[in-house]
Amino acid sequence: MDINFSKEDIAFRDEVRDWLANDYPKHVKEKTDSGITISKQDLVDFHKALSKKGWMGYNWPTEYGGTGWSASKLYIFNKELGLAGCPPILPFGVGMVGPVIYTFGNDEQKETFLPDILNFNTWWCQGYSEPGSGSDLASLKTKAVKRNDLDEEYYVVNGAKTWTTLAQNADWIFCLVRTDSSGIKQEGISFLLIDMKSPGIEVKPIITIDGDHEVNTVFFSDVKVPAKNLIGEEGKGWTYAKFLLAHERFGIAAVGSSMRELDRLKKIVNDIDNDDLRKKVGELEVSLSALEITELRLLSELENGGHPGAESSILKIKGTEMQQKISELFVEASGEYALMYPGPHGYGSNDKPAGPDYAANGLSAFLNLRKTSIYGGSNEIQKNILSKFVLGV
Amino acid sequence: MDINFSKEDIAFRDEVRDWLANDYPKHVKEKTDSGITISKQDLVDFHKALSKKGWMGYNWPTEYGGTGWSASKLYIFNKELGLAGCPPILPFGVGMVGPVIYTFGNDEQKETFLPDILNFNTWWCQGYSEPGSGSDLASLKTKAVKRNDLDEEYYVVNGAKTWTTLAQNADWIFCLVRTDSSGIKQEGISFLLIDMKSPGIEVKPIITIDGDHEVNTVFFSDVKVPAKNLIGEEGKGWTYAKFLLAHERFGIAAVGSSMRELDRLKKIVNDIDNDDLRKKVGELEVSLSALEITELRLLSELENGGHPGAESSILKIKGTEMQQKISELFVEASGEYALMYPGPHGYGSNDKPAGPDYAANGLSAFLNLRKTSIYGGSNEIQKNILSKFVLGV
Amino acid sequence: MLREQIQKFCESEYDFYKREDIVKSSEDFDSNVWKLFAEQGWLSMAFSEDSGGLGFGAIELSILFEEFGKSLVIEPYLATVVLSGSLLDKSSYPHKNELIEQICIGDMHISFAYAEASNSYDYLSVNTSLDSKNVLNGTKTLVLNGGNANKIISTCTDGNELKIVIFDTNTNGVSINSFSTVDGQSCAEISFENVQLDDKNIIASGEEAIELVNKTINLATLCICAEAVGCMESCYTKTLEYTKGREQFGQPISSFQVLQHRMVDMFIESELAKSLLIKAMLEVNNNSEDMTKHVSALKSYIGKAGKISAQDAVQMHGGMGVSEEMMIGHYLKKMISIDALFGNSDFHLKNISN
Amino acid sequence: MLREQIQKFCESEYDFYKREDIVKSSEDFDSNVWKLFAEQGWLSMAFSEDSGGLGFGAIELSILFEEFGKSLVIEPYLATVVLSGSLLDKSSYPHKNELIEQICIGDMHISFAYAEASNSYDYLSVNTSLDSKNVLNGTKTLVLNGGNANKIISTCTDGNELKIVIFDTNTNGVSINSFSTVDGQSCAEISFENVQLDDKNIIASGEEAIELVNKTINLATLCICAEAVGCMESCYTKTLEYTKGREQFGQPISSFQVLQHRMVDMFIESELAKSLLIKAMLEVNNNSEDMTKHVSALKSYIGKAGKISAQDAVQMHGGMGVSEEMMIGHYLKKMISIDALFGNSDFHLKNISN
Repeated sequence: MDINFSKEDIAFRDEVRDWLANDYPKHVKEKTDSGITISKQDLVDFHKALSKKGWMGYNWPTEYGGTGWSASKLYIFNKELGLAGCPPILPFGVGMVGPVIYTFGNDEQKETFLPDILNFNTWWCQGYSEPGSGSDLASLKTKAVKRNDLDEEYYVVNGAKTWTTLAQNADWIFCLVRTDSSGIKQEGISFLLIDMKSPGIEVKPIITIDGDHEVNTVFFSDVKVPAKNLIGEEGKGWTYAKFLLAHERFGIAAVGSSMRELDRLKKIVNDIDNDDLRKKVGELEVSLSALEITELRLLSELENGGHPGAESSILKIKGTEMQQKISELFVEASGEYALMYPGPHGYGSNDKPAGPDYAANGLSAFLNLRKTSIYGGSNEIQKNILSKFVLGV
Repeated sequence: MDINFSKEDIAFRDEVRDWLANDYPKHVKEKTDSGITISKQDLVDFHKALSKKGWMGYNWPTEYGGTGWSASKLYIFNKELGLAGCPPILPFGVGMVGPVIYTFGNDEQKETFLPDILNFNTWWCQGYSEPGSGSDLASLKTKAVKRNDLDEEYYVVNGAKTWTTLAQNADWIFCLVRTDSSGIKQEGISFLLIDMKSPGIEVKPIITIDGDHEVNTVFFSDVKVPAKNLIGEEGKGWTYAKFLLAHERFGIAAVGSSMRELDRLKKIVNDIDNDDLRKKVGELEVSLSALEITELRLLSELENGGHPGAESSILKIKGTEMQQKISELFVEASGEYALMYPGPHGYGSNDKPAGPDYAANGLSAFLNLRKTSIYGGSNEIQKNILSKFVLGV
Repeated sequence: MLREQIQKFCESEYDFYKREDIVKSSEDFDSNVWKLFAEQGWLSMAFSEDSGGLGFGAIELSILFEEFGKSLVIEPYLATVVLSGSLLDKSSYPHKNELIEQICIGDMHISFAYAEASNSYDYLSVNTSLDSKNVLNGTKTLVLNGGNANKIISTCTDGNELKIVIFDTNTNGVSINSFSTVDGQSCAEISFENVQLDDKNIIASGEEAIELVNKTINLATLCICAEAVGCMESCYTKTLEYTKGREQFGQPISSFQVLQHRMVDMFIESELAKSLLIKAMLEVNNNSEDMTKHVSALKSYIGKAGKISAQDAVQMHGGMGVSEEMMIGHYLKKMISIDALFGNSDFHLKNISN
Repeated sequence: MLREQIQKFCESEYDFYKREDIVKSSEDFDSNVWKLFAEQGWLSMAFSEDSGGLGFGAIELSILFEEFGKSLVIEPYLATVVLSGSLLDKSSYPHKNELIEQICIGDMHISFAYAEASNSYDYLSVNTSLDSKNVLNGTKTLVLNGGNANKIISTCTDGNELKIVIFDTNTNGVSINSFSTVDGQSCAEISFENVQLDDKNIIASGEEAIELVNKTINLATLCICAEAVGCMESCYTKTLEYTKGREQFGQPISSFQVLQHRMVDMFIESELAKSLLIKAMLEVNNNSEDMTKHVSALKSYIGKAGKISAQDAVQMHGGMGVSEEMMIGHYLKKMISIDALFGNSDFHLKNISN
């Protein structure tokens, strides 16, 4: 069992810290440090800075322009970015559709899409969930019918995708669509790449309980999608989707950012000198340490050629619980000021209320983070997965 | 909603307190007050004292020699006995088999058995669970085959009953036995009364984790039971069993005794001046108050002709959780002394260890009370019942 | 009967869409709805008959708020009627009847400024000062509905003893900064800069003032606890309804045992909270010695159980639970605001443990 | 490799029935088993090579105790080897090597008397006194395996500084009262009445004594935490096995989703506890500055999670869970004893929170 880092890893960690100190865009850092919501442009600047350093393909093999990092480097990279308060790297392009394209796509697709992902020239979003499908992904109903007009092969897509994060900013969406309804539901699903500028696409905001607009429903009405945008084979979309879900383990425990938040919280709690809260913070510190080492143990298994597989559900469950609990303690530490809530973008500088700065941010995080135990396979679904694969029942 | 008591109820409460002060056997009181385990004879003396006062039939109608008390009087009676630290009234005779006999038995059975129950001349035990049946009561396998010899009708009983409380003291056992295996499992069950002195009965102790001998397995090998000991009709035993379970709501929340224990605990915790424990005690006080009022609300519904039914599962779940949590805090309050455990009967007077008196008793209670969330329909089964009858799913 | 009346009103006049319209409008509440409250007698019911009210007490207020909790009513009943109105009603202030009359007919809003930035739930530690010439200086925070009030009732100190004063919000030197609250209401930070009052602005001093603050906060705490109990019941019933209708993997999700037991827990917690409410409202109604203790027990319980219940409700509603357009997430926000008001769960637990 | 060796031993030489035989016998442990421990090298492995040991450290001890936890080994390894042996090993006591040698070959039991009735986990506050003529007076409590010890190591004070002394249990003025512990071991209350010692009975004084107590208790705490982690894993695996085999209502009870999720929780908690153990044992092994903090984190975690895990295991075993004849209830008793030793969960949480 080796949960300690090698010299090479330590050197890499220092390189990441160096980048964070010098090349992580200052204007983004200033905003995240003072709890101000960042703009679309800020996000773009952050990702472009990563591209410039060559780190955008953090999880890709070198042959496609990725870093080819080991699991421990990936871990360090994610933890350090979290500790520095960076926004999470948007997973939809580089984390999700990219690996699907370089694994299952054809050469033309690789050339068309991969460089733009690495350079963050295209903003991707994800078309998996549908209104009514929830955790039962395979029950999806969005239909793609193949047509052949004047030698042009294309699909006509009709239906709707929902809980689509930042679809309002996206250039492209990758979608699971139904190309066949005759067999069992997992069969007949295909994986399509769709240009968000296509006629017939409508993006409708969903405002979440924190008051923010982050997710959307995307409606498709007779949207024409060139047949060359199909990944792999028709009817095999479910296989690619499962590959994607299994591949996307990066940063799931959010240890770095939770450490940063817990550290901020601890300072606040020491200032207000409240024993009840101090005890709760202590419990979270212990749990976070347990979570971190558990992630390292899984990494170590990975690096030694093991396949921890379902155990990463532990990271999902405990990582999201940790984020939620920390935010809940911020709310408790706000005392009476948890009453005031201006929405996710703060009061603005001219209109600052009395009470601690962290009150509004804490509440915003608390409300926003409720979703983390629901999406990406709800924590109940994760426990079902563990029941099946770990308990064997 | 009336959760307050009438003048008549208050007068009754005073009468109970009066009895407790003057007629509750002193030697029993002394032992329970100082946490010394009581003997079989002590239990007999306690029940006989109740009989003498005419309170043994606390839950019976007056026509069979019972008190005919209202639900609120029953509640007061139970609470006051609990507050005074009385041993629980043994339910197997008066609470369980008694009502089955006066409701479904014939006149001869009523005459034979009821007076002895009221006077505590017979000690009953319960033959429901079987090794392997657990909460799935209806799967029972103990067989009773009817025979007819020389004009004598009798059953031959073979099988085993388990978790039989104090069978080692019992004169009689009431049993669910299988008289027919052809239909669905609930059918073909009959209700038999069996003399524990019958040849072929063997009582084997089960020692529980507190080290005590309270429960047993009772084995039946070709035990001859006169056919006149069958209650009601053959094959209707399941109906009587369900009646019994629904009827036995008395004292299920154990509010009085939990109050007494929590009060003792509170004094200890104040003495050792521990904030963590003080907070936990405070939470239990609030929960116990909530439980008490919930029981009163259900009583009030009963008295107004309602049928709370499944809601009494709340009392079972929360009442047992409360008992367990209180005992757990006694253990925590014992600190390092929770390490020592002499068994359920204490160290004896000549051999007293250092450390607080409550350490050994607390641990004994903690270990002993684990069973309360398992027996009488485990708390999981209670939640299934609530799912079915309250949620309607 | 009162309960049925409120339920009927909320069903016909105050469904979730109506509520959302009010929240999204530029006003903090709907003055037409407020007029309807007046017509139903709800604005006057809590005041003594001597003051021109219907003479009902803590029990009726609890029922009202329990139903308000179910429908997430955002009208400023707590601020105007419970906090300010009851304080006046219980006081010996000679001008109280005319003020109460105006509250009863729905023509006046009064806010009670009891909190300051540093007093952390100890509302008797007051820095706002009233000097010997009746000049008021200080800053009050989290004044419920302060931005909409015609008058302010404020605690202050003359350096010697607690005083309670009342005055128009448009008095010189009063500045009001209004903010939205997490549950869709509003509160204000209000500062007083050399506000000149005179003796007839003083409602109470010394012991009377202390008792008025304590009793008023205690009654208001009971009311929001009742609101929380209503929220908890609705979280349970709405989740049950949702899970019965929502299909996943070919069956309603209510058929999953894990969700069933979690809903059973919600049901049990809701019933236990109701029991504590009943106890506390009877004690307050009887003005019993222990009433503060029973209200603290209730507040500590619902602060924790209510938040868990609302969080579970959100979780079991899945994506729908975090959508602003669904009612369910708003119960969670309500529970946050209730826990924050008048001392949170840990604070009240300490109250009864010490 | 060590782990496999221990597992193999426990399987072949120390199953539950063997353990029960020892518990029920008149002896507190089985001297034949103890001899086997010596033969395996387990009694010597933790001591430095200079003292005649194998020079292993906290990591190997943790592995040993984790496996002891799974099999609920009741031999007095903690008392004799970890508490007394390591203390001697780390000390500058000139006679230590002969004592350690005797421990290694299994011929000697020594108990460490660190606790007194009133010191509540503060083992540096000592009332037992050693006067200027080396006369010892006082009472020690909860001395692990004290009834079976050939020698006692005891803390005491000369009124000025902490001292650690060692002497034979049959010295005049020593009286020992032995009691059974909840996990089937034994401990003693020992009183010293004018016990005459001399200078060669003194192991350490002042700073050295303080450091020896702290390090010894810290190492022992790590060991019982490892034991708890072993218990937790066994609670999980045994419950899984039981629920798969136990049929109710025509199906194995492992098919009920509520039980599945609860076992998943047990699995997760067991893994998280294991992670904290790995961290703590590495820190202790490196003698790092933060090692006490990491051990406290671990102790606070397993105290709570371990008890919950064992309680859930008992509950899911139903009636079998509370039967003395089944192993599962004994894990709960073990967890109780572990939480009680060296400061419970709340105590250690405070340690790291302040």
